[in-house]
Amino acid sequence: MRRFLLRRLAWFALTVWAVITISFVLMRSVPGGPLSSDRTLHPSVEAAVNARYHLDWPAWRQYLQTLGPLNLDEHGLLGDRSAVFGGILALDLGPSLQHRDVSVNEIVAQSLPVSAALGVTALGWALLLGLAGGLVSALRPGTALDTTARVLSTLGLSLPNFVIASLLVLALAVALPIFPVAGWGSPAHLVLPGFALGAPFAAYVARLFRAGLLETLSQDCIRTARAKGVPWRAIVLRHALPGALVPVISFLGPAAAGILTGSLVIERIFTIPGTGSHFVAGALNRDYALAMGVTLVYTVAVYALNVLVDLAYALIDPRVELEKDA
Amino acid sequence: MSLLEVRNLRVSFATPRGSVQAVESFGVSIDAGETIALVGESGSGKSVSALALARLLPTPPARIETGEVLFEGRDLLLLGERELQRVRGKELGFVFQDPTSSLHPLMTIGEQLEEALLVHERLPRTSARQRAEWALAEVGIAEPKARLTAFPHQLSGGMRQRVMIAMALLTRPKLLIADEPTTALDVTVQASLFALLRKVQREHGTALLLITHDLALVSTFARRTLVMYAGAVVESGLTSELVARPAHPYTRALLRSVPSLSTSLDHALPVIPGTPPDPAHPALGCAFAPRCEFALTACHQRRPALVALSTSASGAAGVRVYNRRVACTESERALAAEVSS
Amino acid sequence: MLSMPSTSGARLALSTALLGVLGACVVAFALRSGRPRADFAFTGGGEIRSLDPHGVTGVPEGRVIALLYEGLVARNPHTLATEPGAAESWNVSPDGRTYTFTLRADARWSNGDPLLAADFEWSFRRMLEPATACEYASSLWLIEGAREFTTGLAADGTPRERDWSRVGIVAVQERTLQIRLERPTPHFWPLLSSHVFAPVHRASLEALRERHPRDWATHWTRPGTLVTNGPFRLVERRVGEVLRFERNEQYWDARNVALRTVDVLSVESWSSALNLYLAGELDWVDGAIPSSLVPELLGREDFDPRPYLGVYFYRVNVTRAPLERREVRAALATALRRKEICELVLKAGQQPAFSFLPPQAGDYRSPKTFGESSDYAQKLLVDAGLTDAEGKCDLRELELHFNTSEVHRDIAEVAAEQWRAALGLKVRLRNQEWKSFLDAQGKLDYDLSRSSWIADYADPSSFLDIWTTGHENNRTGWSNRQYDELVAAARSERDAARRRELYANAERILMHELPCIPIYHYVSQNLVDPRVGGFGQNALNEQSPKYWYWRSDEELASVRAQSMRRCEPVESHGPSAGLYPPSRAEERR
Amino acid sequence: MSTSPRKGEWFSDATFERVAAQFAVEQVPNLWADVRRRLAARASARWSLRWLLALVLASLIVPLLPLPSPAAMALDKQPKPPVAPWVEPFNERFEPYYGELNPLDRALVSVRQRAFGEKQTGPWLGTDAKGRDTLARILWGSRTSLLVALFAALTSLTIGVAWGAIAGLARSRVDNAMMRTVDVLQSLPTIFLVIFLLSFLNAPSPTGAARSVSRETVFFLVIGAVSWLPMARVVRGQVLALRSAAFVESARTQGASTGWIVRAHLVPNVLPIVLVYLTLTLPSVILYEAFLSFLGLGVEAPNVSWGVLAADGAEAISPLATFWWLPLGPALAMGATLLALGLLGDALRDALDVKRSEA
Repeated sequence: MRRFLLRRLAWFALTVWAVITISFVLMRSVPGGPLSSDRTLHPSVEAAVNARYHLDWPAWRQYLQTLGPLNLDEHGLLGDRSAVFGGILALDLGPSLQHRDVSVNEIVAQSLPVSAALGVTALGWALLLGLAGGLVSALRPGTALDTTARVLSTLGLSLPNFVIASLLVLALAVALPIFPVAGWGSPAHLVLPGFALGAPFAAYVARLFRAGLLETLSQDCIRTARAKGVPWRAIVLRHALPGALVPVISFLGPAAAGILTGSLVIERIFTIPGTGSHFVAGALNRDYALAMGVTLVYTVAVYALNVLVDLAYALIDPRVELEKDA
Repeated sequence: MSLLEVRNLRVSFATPRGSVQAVESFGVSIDAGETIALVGESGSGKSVSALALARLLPTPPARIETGEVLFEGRDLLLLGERELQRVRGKELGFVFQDPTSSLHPLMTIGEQLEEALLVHERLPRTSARQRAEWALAEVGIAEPKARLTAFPHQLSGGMRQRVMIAMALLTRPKLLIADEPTTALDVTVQASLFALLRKVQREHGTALLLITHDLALVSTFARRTLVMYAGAVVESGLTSELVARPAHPYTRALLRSVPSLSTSLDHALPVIPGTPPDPAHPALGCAFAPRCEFALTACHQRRPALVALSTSASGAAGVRVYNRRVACTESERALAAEVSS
Repeated sequence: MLSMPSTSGARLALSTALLGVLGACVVAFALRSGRPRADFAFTGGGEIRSLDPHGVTGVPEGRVIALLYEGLVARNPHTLATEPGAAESWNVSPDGRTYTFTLRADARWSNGDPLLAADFEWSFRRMLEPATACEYASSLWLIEGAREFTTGLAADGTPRERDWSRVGIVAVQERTLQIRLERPTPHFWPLLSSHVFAPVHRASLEALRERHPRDWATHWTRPGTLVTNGPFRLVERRVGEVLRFERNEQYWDARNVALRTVDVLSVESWSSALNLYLAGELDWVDGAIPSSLVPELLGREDFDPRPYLGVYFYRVNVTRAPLERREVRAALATALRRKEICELVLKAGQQPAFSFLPPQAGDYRSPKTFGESSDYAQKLLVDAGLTDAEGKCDLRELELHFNTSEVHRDIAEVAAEQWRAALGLKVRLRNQEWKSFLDAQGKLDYDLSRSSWIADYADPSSFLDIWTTGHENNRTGWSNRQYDELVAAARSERDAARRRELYANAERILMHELPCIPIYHYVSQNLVDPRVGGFGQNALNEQSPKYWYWRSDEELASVRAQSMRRCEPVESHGPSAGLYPPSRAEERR
Repeated sequence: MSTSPRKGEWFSDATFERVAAQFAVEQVPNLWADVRRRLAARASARWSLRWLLALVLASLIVPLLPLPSPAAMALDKQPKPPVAPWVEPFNERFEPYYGELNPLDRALVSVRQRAFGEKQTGPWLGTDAKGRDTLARILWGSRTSLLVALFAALTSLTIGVAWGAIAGLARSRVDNAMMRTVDVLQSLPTIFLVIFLLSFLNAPSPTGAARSVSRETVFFLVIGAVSWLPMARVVRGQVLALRSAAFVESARTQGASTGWIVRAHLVPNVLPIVLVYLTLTLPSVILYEAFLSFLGLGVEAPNVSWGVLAADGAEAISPLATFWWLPLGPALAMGATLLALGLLGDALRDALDVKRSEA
């Protein structure tokens, strides 16, 4: 277990480093900079802003600065400028270049819980609907119920989530004012966006769970359980469920990535102050620090979830040995 | 009254290519404490019949078309699912072919053992655990207590099958159905398992339906034997008689193809020519006819019924026949010829 | 450490339960920010850039700055006339260059510190320091010595040491501030009242800079730390969500401020903003209402588009063939059918633009310039030898850049179609995201590029200065010596009529040369609850939040009765009893 | 399922693991005839195929159809709600403005003009805010969506399959390096790659005149660039499994050359899973196009795509006025196509699922 985690950590560090490097290179090679605005700055002012955010440094130095808590100042490399930001290794992502008076750390700290809550709700919806749908159709395969559940789940995968979201708003917030149209602050604010975000994943979960359950139920050990006279309900719950959940669990990694990306659309439609909007804003505004910050959050979140997924495998399946490498 | 009386069991499977007759007609009668072997090639319908009589086949695609399965006088085919559950595992134990896939990979041995007790006898968990431990000790597993928390993949194949046997016997069933319990195991383990089976069977007075394709193994083990071919019982009788004087050409061929240690390697092993019939395209006549050296024209046109060999016919040759049945038009003549020769 | 249950089912159940609890905790944690609705809530779009008045440029930021800060003078939201702010009186020297302001004795910072002339002097100095990187610093350069202070260059371009004593901003007494301009400048007043001239609290900023030398900037604008002098003070900030303000009781005119709390919501999608407004979550939406919905809104009393001091135009890159030829630019300008764009695409009453300046630029009237005629446009090209007699256009395909936005795309599609129909010209549309778009525009990497110009104040200089040679916002490569001279002359001309004439001549040149093709003049698109009183309807769409209040039912009824507009009444989401400032409330009692 | 999940994979993609698990690693004689028969036996598969074929055909010949031009505007009093085909089957207001067309389409349009003249279908699905016919736009927009899908399919099939196969066949060090690359690329938020590629590759050329790559091309490249990653994983997994499979081992011991093994064993065994995975990739790519369009990063006007139409339609949903036909059309087109792909994928998977169908 410890070796597994250490090994994962090493790979994780390497991935993060690669992601940082690629993001750094990408961000700086696109046209336009964080300072371009519709009012062009006077050169002297522009130079001062560049200096403040170290945009006047050569790229390698900016890169090192982004990476680590290298206080170039202390090594006399900096001259008289005092404002050096911490760097990623010091867990200081620096100030946002777009929102001048908030640090990226603050933005992440404020928006991540929101996105996490939205993601949790979406996953909750996805699992609730998906598992229920999958269960229903797997226990009655070939029936009308099964067909209905399958068509519904395929449909859920067939519409862009912003269309689903808009329709939901129109139906359940405007025509029938049950839920708030947008905004953030109460559990009611979570229902519609969570559903819109979770719907495609619910569809996916339903399909995976159905297939997993059907396959598990066709296994020999289920026959053994039946031969033992175990009631059907107990067979499904105790014997089939853990195995059938494996594909669903392994889907949670990609689902989390999808939810993180998908949330930027949902967050915009429902005006939810999550990280989603910063994804695009960071890249579009050339807010190098913010873009780097949200990329890292994304990478870490997806990575962590995948580690959790693997731990979950081990939890469910005693045959999985985490130490072994494929 | 016999413990289990199966009559005229017919099972078909729905496939994309239409319905396939897996079991043509199966019947058996087992007395309490008796051991009966069910032999036949792979695909002859042995396992399907055994599963069908306890309604363990997935339906669909399987469908039990006709038949009666009287277990202690009750027809299992007519029972509700709940009543059936009370019979399965309690009165009727199963040992399956492949212990690796038949044990739940994600549950501990203890959990799987206790389950039957919890379900059928509503024991408290601790005493169920105790019983499970005893059961493991009984089937010869060392350190039973430690094994209870092990997972199936941590045990060897032989041990797993012992666990299966322990599991099947835990509730003291009246009948144990063992479906090729040793196929996946090596020879020494096979022998010890059979010894184990015999031991527990004697101790508990359990009837045993042993499904196998290995005639040699059962010859010393089962008092009576049923031979199946292409979904139908083609011959039944006392094992000793059946082995000594097989009536059905198929039984004969089967016996002949058993290699013995004395068989010289120079001789080619006698094999049954041809291939088993395709259940999707059943023949009109006797299913074995295409492979039968004695086949007559009539054999290809009419399916012979399983009939008792008349005492008189064989009695003429001075042989005592005990409830001997065979499904072959030619068998009587052929048997008589053999006996008289 | 918990001991693991042995059965996988139990482990599964336990971990599911744990995950469920964890999820619930996350949700609860994220939702803890729930707050009661403010007295007034509005949005100007997405998250604002900064709360530092010297670090922002945009209109939404300006609205927030107006809540927090007050400059020396203010502008009346109804008339745009200059009125006292932190300074209660002032006088101007006869040569029109020296302004002396007397600050109120009761002007205070939100932490109770007195607001002194030195605060203003220090704030202006901060703006001019290059290290502050104030994007508006150049607008202060009309003050004596200011340009030199920022750039470190003397008038002749030689480097010169920065010396604050040479800048014409002096706190002569504790409450007396003197500002000396380079030359008399009529638009100093409107400029002075804009948010850039807001003061910043020196003591708190310097203390924070001491404490957090590296990231003081992210600390000093936090609620509880930020010290301001406006009618409201910041109490909560959640990035991407909301800025919560409370009435600043230290404000000298707090008795006349009605609203106790104000929320500025960050809403990126306009359709969401509209939904929030219709649901009563927002009281004022100011922004790009989707044009397909404009007709639905036009009849309502809460939507009253007014002329707005801004122009929407296409920049023409005059350094590229064939656009270096005036005939081509003129053909492009005259071939457009602006009325169609305004009435059928925009729909909110925008006015076709045949001049760069909107009609409301103070006393200034734009000269008659060009008209619309596709025949004439065609003739221009034929005369220039660019189109043959059969009307086959020899011009290469042109590229029209616009930044990602529904309405820009709509207009560009229509314009391209009109040019094709009138001139047989192929125009390819290029949608770019904002920064690439700006980059291309700044590098003159375009043929035609969508632009708009919103004035800071109602004066021709605000519009015409940008077209002088080398101006940062020229960005077309266009340069005209005569134009430069006219603008320079107008800048220092003190006679108003003569000045207007100089600007008119300059605009005439601009509209003859057409480095920019004006399309339409903006209208403000405020969607504001009918109950809101004190709401400014002016050409700059400028608001003074201190004047906002909620009308009671009676007042609302009487306002409706007096209104000349025929429109359908809209249900108000505001308090039916109204919300009046303490002073009025006493009066009413 | 019975196999334990693979470790050492960083980002295990559930989809492909599921799919991969459902394929018995064994050779099936005459697989394709069987598959065809099974597909044909399934009504949903038949209808899905019909719909997809009809759509491809329609998008190919759309310039020939008597539709209004998708670019011709009529700005007055728009948007207009749909008029039933039986109320206004045709009108004579055709305006031959199509914006930019390639020579082939131009030729097709001129054929259409000769054949139908001024005649065009009525606004059966209504018009948008600029008076453009929704039906025509959906049909023309299908070209973009299908092209996007085609590009993604091509990159998946070339880069993805090649990458996965090479990684699967190569020695572990090469394999590791290749798969770690995929991991890193997958852990980058794709939206960054998209914005980067769009603004970098699409940077204006200095001359302004002829640009070698159009935005559409860039757009297709971008989508292609991010869509091959999962495919590489799938193929690698399958190749790895096959490499150690008994029949490949036995072929190897019989002295079969690598080339022969690849041809005779790998290709026929990898192909089914690739096909099935393709039916999973295409819908997600079409949805991704919609997602980018929603963010304003989609194709450029006057070109249309389903994503652009759906985003515009979603934007048109408002409590003030619901122009319901604007979201409905593209949503239906998209829903039907994705549904068809999904059902086809299901059918294909079942048809290729040897274990289950032989039971």
